[in-house]
Amino acid sequence: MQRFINDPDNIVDETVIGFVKAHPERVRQDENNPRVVISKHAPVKGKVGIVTGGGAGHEPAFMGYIGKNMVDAVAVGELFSSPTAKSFKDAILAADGGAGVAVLYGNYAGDNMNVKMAKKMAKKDGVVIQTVVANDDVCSAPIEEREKRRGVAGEIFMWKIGSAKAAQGASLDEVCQSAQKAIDNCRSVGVGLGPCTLPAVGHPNFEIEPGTMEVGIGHHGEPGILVAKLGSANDIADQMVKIVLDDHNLAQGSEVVVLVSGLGATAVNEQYVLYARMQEQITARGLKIHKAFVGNYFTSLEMVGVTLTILAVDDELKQLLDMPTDCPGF
Amino acid sequence: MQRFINDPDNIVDETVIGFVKAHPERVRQDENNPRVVISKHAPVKGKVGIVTGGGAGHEPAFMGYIGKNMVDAVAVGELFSSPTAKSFKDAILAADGGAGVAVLYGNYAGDNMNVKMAKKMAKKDGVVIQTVVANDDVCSAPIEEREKRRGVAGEIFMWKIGSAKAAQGASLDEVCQSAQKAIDNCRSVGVGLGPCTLPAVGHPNFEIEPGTMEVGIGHHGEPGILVAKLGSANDIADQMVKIVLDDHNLAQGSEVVVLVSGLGATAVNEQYVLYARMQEQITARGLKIHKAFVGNYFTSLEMVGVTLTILAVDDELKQLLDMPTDCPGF
Amino acid sequence: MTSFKNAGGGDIIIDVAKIIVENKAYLSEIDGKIGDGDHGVNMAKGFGRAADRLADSDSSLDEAMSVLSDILMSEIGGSMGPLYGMMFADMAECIEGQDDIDAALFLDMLTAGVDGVQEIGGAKLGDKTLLDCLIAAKEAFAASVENGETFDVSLEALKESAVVGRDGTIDMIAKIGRAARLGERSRGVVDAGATSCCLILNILSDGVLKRL
Amino acid sequence: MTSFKNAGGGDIIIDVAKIIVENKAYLSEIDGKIGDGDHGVNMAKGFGRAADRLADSDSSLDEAMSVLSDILMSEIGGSMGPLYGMMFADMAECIEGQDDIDAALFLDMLTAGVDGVQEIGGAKLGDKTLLDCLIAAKEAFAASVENGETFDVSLEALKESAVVGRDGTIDMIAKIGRAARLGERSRGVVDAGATSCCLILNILSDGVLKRL
Ligand SMILES: Nc1ncnc2c1ncn2[C@@H]1O[C@H](COP(=O)(O)OP(=O)(O)O)[C@@H](O)[C@H]1O
Ligand SMILES: Nc1ncnc2c1ncn2[C@@H]1O[C@H](COP(=O)(O)OP(=O)(O)O)[C@@H](O)[C@H]1O
Ligand SMILES: [Mg+2]
Ligand SMILES: [Mg+2]
Ligand SMILES: [Mg+2]
Ligand SMILES: [Mg+2]
Repeated sequence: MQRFINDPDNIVDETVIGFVKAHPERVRQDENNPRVVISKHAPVKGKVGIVTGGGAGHEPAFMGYIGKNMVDAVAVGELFSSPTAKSFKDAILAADGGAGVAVLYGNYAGDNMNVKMAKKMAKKDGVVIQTVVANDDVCSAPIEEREKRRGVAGEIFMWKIGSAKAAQGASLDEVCQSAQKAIDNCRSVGVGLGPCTLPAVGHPNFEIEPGTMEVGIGHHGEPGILVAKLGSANDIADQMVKIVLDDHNLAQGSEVVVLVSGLGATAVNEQYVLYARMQEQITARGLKIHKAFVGNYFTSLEMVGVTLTILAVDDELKQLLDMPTDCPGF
Repeated sequence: MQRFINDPDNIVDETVIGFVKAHPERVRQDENNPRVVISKHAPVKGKVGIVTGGGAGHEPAFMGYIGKNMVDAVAVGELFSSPTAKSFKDAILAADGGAGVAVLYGNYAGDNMNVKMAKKMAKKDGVVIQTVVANDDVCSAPIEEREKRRGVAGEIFMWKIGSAKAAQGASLDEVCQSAQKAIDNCRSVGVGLGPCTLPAVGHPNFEIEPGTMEVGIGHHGEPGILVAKLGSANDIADQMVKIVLDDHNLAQGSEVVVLVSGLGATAVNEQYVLYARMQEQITARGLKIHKAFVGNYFTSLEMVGVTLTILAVDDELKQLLDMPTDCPGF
Repeated sequence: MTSFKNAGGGDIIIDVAKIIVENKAYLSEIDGKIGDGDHGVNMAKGFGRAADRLADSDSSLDEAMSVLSDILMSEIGGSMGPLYGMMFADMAECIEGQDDIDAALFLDMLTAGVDGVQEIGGAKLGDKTLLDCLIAAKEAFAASVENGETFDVSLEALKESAVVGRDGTIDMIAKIGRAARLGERSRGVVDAGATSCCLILNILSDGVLKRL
Repeated sequence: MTSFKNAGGGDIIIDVAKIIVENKAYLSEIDGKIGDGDHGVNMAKGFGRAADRLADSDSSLDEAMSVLSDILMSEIGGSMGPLYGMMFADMAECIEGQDDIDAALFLDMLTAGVDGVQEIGGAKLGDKTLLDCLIAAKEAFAASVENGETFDVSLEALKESAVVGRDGTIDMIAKIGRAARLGERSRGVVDAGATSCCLILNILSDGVLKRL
């Protein structure tokens, strides 16, 4: 493995330490739980706390979205593996400013179970908790079973919008409604061109034959809906936009926010090449792009691939999305 | 090649189009020269214009550093190849607000020649021009021949500081003095673990044997000073800090700003693993870290590797560096 | 003997943990076929730590299971933290304070384990999970005890059925977890969790057999 | 004949351009050994565009060299834009307005080319660049003309010396450009620019020879 690693078993601990050392003006590590990273500003008395968490290896997600008007505390799991119930609980306690805590996380079995247990634990401490579960990954289940879909890069919008709402002084109910609206308005798709390797395993845990691509790939290499011949950037962009928008079913003239994220080992210029075409296709469908993000926002170790996320926005979501933030991820 | 490309010969044009489409609130393309990208705010009357440019493939550099209180116009070359003299000239004309233009670029033969010709051309149009040439890459020449060293990620600090100075209303002389001070105070080193491929060439143009690393690698794969056995992340971090700081020779208690940039295909978490150790080593040498940046700030297509840049700061540089900006790269 | 001592039974959990650590690469490899390839890593980390913490502790079986459960729940996370965490927590709770564990109590313990896993995970028989091994083993043990067989004979039945339950996952389509989205593509591969569960049940049974 | 017509000489530049395009992969490959592997790509882009733009234009030699130079300088960039751009610009300027080009004028043209490259690039003989080919070729041509040889015999000398000049870069250590930092590691490989320059000079000479 041509990688920068020490002991594969310590990668996550070292990542968190490096992150906290790099951003000391924004974050701190929980004193008693090294797997909980907390905003320097948290808890804010009277503000709804925003918590998220998930497996590591998606940097800058999840920690990178801690900051002003953003997430208050993050629970960090092993690579591609849910944080412990205890870490979720500690994050909840750290974020609690007395107005309740919104746990905004992604729909993975491990996260679901650990958050469920954490909720039980934190309730004993008197914290009021609500959860919103991201399920923006179109190819992970048919639309009729949307509740089974996984959460991917759309989580960033869910955090941004939920956090901005909380910063405005909204109640826990209101925060969760806005976060829910954000994720309901979100659709994502991933395309993989090359696998990633968990350092402790030492070889890729899935294969993508040279000359092919995995359409609908998940954030951990979960197989997609189709293994196709590797197309041109334009072909791929067309397919991704089609998958997302066919599922989205937006009215002509709708406004959208677009996020293209590299998965870790895709050159940034290729992401812009894709965006050039996606923008054409999206506007050709009668949609108006309010804002776009292109870069490594939510990665999967050193996977070669990209995700496309399209969020439909109304005035409320636009305003929340445009609220200034200061976090390492943006 | 498992890449997102259409025609390899059009990659740069498509990258620029995608970039301008993604950031329409910040940048526009020169009407007559598609290889010149200009800030929406430029030219600002009475402000010194800030221009840079270089080969493509380093995204978000160079275009990504256009914005408020940042660069005004950028000339874009082919992949890893200097922009034309004409593009540098057009960027200069676009950035000129009547107070002169500072061209802050990197020390590569092609850029030197093209900027030289552009200066001649733009002078005919009555623009006053000064240049500052970045030469922060320690391993590209011994300290006695600093003028031969290449510019790498330290350019970002040169732009930031020069641009902030210009935004404060400083004169062309003052802007160039501050930019020069920034780059004089900068040292960088790169380590490569895997090569990158120019799509038009189709195979890597240099080799890094598995199990080895290239210490001192350049931004285009220029060979370094040493091909060594691939070390642990900590070993590599130690070597990089040593190379940079042995050359830097800073007094105990000096304040520094640290930038770790992935070269395109290095997982973000590995960059934080490196930073965790670098921070220890830097502070162990009696230096104080004012600020740190970790991420894909200045890439080399899909090279596996990182660069470390250490900038020594005084009060002036700190203040200029901390001036808020809004550009896609940060 | 018709029962074994709870006291000192912690060594059985140390043996279980060792087997899991030994099978780290194998468990990850099968998880990689239709999952994300980390099952062995996750399991070895948790069970390995438990083995370290239990070494020379001379704990009872329930104490050891509690230690293992705590480590899984508070240090491992993933799916295994809650699933095996709850399984061992509920099994420990069932035998806590008991000096001797006979077949009836052992069956109660297994049943508590199954319930714990189902309560937190919501999966059922046939979903291609560790439950397909765990439930098959428990049912076989229950049937054997009901048939009047001795504890040790029933444990052999348990072990055999654990293997059968594990192998039964090969022909299943995953209905839950990461592999669920694969549909037909998930058929033909043994489930990783069922494989680790089969290891656990076999070593656990062997440990009891040695003590009967 | 002792001279050739400037008029219609543009076809020679088209032939030069074609050879460069044909050698795209090869030129990149040698550049890759100690440079960044793009010399063929850069060259083929510029020279290919020139060939397209000159096709059926029936330009004179100086007009064609000006078109090529403009494309290199305003569309190609890199090092080749300024270096070959200046070379062809200065050579074109030298013969502009002349109907017939004899050996003396041809020598002036070569000299202007050398000066153009040196003025913009600042390299000198022995730095392992295209100048090592260009200067060797020019000097050989000058010496031959001085010795009273005919234009065509002198052109053969030029061609031979271009090859010798090119191959002479193999044993050199790069002193300028990307490869300069390599020191000893740059020895043993032919210089990419010298290789393209050798192609250019050979096809240019062949074109003139056909017209003498
Ligand atoms: N809801 C569930 N109930 C029971 N077992 C489950 C459930 N979800 C997953 N599993 C088991 O977990 C195993 C995967 O474990 P592991 O790879 O460690 O976790 P993850 O799937 O989070 O990567 C599967 O093979 C399956 O047996
Ligand atoms: N200053 C110079 N003067 C003359 N030739 C030069 C100079 N610098 C570089 N060269 C030539 O340029 C060639 C490399 O060209 P190319 O690969 O197209 O550009 P780059 O080095 O910018 O990638 C070298 O092989 C060398 O012959
Ligand atoms: Mg996992
Ligand atoms: Mg080049
Ligand atoms: Mg797994
Ligand atoms: Mg080159």
